[in-house]
Amino acid sequence: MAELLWLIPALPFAGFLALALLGSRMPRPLVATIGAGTVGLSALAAIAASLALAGSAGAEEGITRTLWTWISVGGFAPAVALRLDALSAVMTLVVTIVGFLILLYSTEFMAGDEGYSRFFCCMDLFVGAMLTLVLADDLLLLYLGWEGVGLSSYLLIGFWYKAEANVRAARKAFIVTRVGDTAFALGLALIATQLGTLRIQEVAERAPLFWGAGSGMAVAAAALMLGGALGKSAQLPLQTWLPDAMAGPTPVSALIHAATMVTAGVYLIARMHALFLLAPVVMGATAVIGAATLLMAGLSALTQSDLKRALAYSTISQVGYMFLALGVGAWSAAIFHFMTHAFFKSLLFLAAGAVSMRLRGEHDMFRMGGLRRALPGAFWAFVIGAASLSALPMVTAGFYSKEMILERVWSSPRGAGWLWAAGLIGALITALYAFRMVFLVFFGEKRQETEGRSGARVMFPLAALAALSIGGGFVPMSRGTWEAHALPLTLAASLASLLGIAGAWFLFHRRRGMTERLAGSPAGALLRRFWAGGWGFDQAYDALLVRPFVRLTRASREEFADPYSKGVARTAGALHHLLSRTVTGQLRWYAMAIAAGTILLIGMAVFL
Amino acid sequence: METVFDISAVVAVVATLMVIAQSRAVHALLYLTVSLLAVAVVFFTLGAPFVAALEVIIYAGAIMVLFVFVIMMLNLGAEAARQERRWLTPADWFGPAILGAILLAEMVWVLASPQSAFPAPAANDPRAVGAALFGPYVLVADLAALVLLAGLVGAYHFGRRSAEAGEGEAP
Amino acid sequence: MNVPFQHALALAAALFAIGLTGVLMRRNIVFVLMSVEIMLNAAGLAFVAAGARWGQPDGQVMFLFILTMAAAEVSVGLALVLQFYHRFKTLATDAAGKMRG
Amino acid sequence: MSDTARSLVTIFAVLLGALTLAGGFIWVERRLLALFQERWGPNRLGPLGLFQGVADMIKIFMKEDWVPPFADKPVFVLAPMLIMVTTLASLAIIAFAPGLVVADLNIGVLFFLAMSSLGVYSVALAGWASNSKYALLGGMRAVAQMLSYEVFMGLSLMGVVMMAGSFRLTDIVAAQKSLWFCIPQLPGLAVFFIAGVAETHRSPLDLPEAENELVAGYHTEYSGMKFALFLLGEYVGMTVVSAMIVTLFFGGWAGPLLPPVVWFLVKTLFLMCLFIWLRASFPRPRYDQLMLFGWKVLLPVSLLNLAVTGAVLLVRGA
Repeated sequence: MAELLWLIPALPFAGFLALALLGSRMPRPLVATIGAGTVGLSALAAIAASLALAGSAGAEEGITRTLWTWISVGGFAPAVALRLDALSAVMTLVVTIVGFLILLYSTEFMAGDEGYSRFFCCMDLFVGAMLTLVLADDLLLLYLGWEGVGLSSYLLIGFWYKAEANVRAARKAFIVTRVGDTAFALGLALIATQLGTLRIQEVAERAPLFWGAGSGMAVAAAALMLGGALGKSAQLPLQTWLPDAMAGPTPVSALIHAATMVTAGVYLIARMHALFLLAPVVMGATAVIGAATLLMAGLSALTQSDLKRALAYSTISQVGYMFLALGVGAWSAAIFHFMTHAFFKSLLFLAAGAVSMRLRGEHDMFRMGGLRRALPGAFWAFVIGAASLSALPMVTAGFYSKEMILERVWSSPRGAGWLWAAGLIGALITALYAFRMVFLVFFGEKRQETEGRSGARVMFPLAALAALSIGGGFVPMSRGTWEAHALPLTLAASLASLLGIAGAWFLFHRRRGMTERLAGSPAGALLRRFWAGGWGFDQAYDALLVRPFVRLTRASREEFADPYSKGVARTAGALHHLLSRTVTGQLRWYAMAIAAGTILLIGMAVFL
Repeated sequence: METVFDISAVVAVVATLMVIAQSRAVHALLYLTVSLLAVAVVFFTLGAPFVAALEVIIYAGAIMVLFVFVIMMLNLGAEAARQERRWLTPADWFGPAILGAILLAEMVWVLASPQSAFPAPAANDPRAVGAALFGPYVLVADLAALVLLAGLVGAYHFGRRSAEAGEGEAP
Repeated sequence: MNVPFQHALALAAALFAIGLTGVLMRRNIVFVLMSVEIMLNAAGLAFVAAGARWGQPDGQVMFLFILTMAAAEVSVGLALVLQFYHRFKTLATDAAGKMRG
Repeated sequence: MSDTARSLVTIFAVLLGALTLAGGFIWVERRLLALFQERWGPNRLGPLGLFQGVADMIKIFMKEDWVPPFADKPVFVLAPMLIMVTTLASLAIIAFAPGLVVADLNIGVLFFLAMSSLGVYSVALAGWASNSKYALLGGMRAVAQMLSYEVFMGLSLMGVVMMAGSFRLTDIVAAQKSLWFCIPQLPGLAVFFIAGVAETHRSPLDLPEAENELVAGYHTEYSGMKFALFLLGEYVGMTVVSAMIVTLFFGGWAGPLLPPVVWFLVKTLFLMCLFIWLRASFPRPRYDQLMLFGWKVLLPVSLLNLAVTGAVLLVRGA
């Protein structure tokens, strides 16, 4: 099976190619079969490969397969190599299985759309690129996948490109992540020139030898990597693109902007942890950024009226948890949370999609309500997802992963009490906004009638993801979290979660009027607007970066370079006028000139 | 053989001079054909009968006939010849003649400079030429075929355009 | 078969010079084309003479290539002449100066 | 010195023979045509009307040799001479019998092609120099027709040349000792024969002089001796083409019992009668049909023939 590792990314790419070339001529069932089927096959291949890895002797080492070498220049030979180890196996499994479920869901969700084959085409491209990113053993190949997911994310955010806002959102996502990507590319260049290799294993081996702990180079390389991760994972200060990215279809949000792509930054840092261990400053920064992001985004999520935007802020917040974990060196906790988050967040998105599908594309939570009886399937799926998100103790996967992070933040030598406190407050806020959504959407009085019924292709992925959101916490990775000294911490986390849920019940169901009055008061309204608008980052960037830049380009358009360029043009013009005298249009003169010149040259050759 | 060479060389030079001095295109063409035939004889005396035959078949027999054809199509009459005579003023031909004379002088000067003794030239039978053409020169032969194709396409294109223009002008 | 090499080359030189003079002094395109043919033929003669001088077939091969080139050149050139005459109603090369721009 | 004398004698014999044959053949043609068309033909002068040709000759000599005032005089005079020169020059390389050949050139086939390509000038210049529209149209047709068919003529011969491995006609005859080339080179023979008819602009491919459209084509303005030269040139040309076919495809002088010259003449005469038969049997095609037939049928056929011959020779040689 290890020999066929290349099949895992190749299958979605094959699907992409087939759909890109012939998709517009295929019947829709065939498009759906190819689009979802290739990813399904890829999932099977991933499962087989992971089983083979688990059963093999060198499970710790992982399997590496070099397919071919890009170029070979002076000892620098970036290779197309795939690597399957515990980390990439988890990522691969999540990407392919969740991806398959979401694509299955999409076959029904997108059924009425004219860009049906284009959608599956881009989704397959995304899955292929993501798998390339995950399986890459070489940072250059990883970067290729990195840009590939960026591209397909751009294409899918702007999927409904006829509305200008969607296109603008796509462009924003592309440009903002580009800031991070540039940092990443610079980091790659730094590593390649300093260490002479981009193979991840070799980088991990050489970095400690070449650079001392805390040395400037290591800090610079790690900081640049972190920059890339921040952009892709929508962390402070590059988080502004993700809420707008909800302009894309809901399955896109579920797959790309919740489950997989936004966690690429987490994966990158976990992959390069050897490098980050050499830069404690960057580790600290990662933790602080994670903590700040999770609090800030959580408060934003609390005030959103758009269901998908609320989920987007929730995603930023949850990825903030992962960064917090990474920042204190809890790699496996971060990846564990990534996995459970992929399950419950895509479940939430898909359930939200199922709701809005039945409400003719409605996304505003304040226009929903009382859907509990009308949409029982979506309701239960959403409740399970929200429970997992808010880490309902003992029964949900989210509890185990979040509890593990909080425990590590407390106990890790790099951790600190105040980081733990931030995480705990975050957990409270998380539970609050998660069940705020539940109560707003499914309880209270009914505002709109539903229409139609969701089919099996929608309900099965919901059921499967719900099962994973509950059972995903019992994977072998969670072993060892139950230690005696951690009991108080566990109790605290459980308490925070339960308190949040109860608060949500009180504020948004029982005493909803009071909450609305509170929000309506001048101070409350101001705060609410501030939070809902994403803490004013968009405005700040616009004022600090975009507008000065536009002014600068306007100013430089006519001033600086012109005298030089115009001077060149004027000189050329003058010479042209001089030479154009010889252009008489008379063939004989030209021939005469050529002949005279030739004769002169021959004469010089003969007589000199 | 040397006598034959000398005679045909003189014929060639005189005929060629007549070509550029003629005012009637057809007469010039006839002189040019004579010149080519004389050069063919020169080839023969140089021991290259194959090339001599080709000179007659292709140069004199095909390329020059094309000229005849075009002149017939243009149907230039006596008026054209008179105009040609008007164009051929001494001022017009004096400069070029000087240039040509200088060129000739230079080349003869080079030829007259002392050279090593010559071996007797060996005759090249067509077989050797063919072997060389399709042996070491096969790529160039293919290129020549391409050039011919390009010429064919080009001639067809220009000819057709003129036909279309003629149709357009007719009404 | 012992024609002096220089004589053949001198003949080629003479023909070439005459052809060059023709190109320069004639205004009629047809004559210019004919003069070009003279020059090409002179070059071919030089090749054949050199080939005979060294007893190599290469000179004749080169002549064949000149022949093909001349054929292609004449076919395109004459097609252009016809086109030219249709457009300008004259064969004077100077009329081509009107084509600028 | 005896060599020179011998060639002089040969030249004289060939010239005399060919001219007599061509002149006499005019009578044969008229009689044969009459036979094909169920009428008598010339039968009054001499036995079987044999002296008719002589009488025509005398009449043509006596006619006024008139040059139209609008014609380009030197070219007008030159044109009929050219056809005689080129066709008679072609006779020089034809081997009538072992030893009976004026010039046994090592590029004999090419010489024949060269002369036939120079023959175009005669027709073209006659058409141009006459300065009248029928003549000009006839001349232009002749140029296009002959230039095109020259290509197939040359290509169709190359198969024979490849099989014989020589351009020399005596070598080619010798190479047919066991098998005449008309069997393996049948496509070449067919193409060469058709191209030969077109080259000599004999009916049915006599479009340059198609009398119903162009009066008399390129020789509309000609009369007297000059017209006779054209006429004679056509018949000599026919003789040369027939002799070439005999040499290249029908084993030349080879034949049992009879002396070689006789065999050669018999074969040539037979082929010339074939020319007349063609004239009596086929209608004249349209001009575009002629050109299309040439470029779309004869050219591919001759190229294919060449390729197949080359391949066979290569395989057999290997």
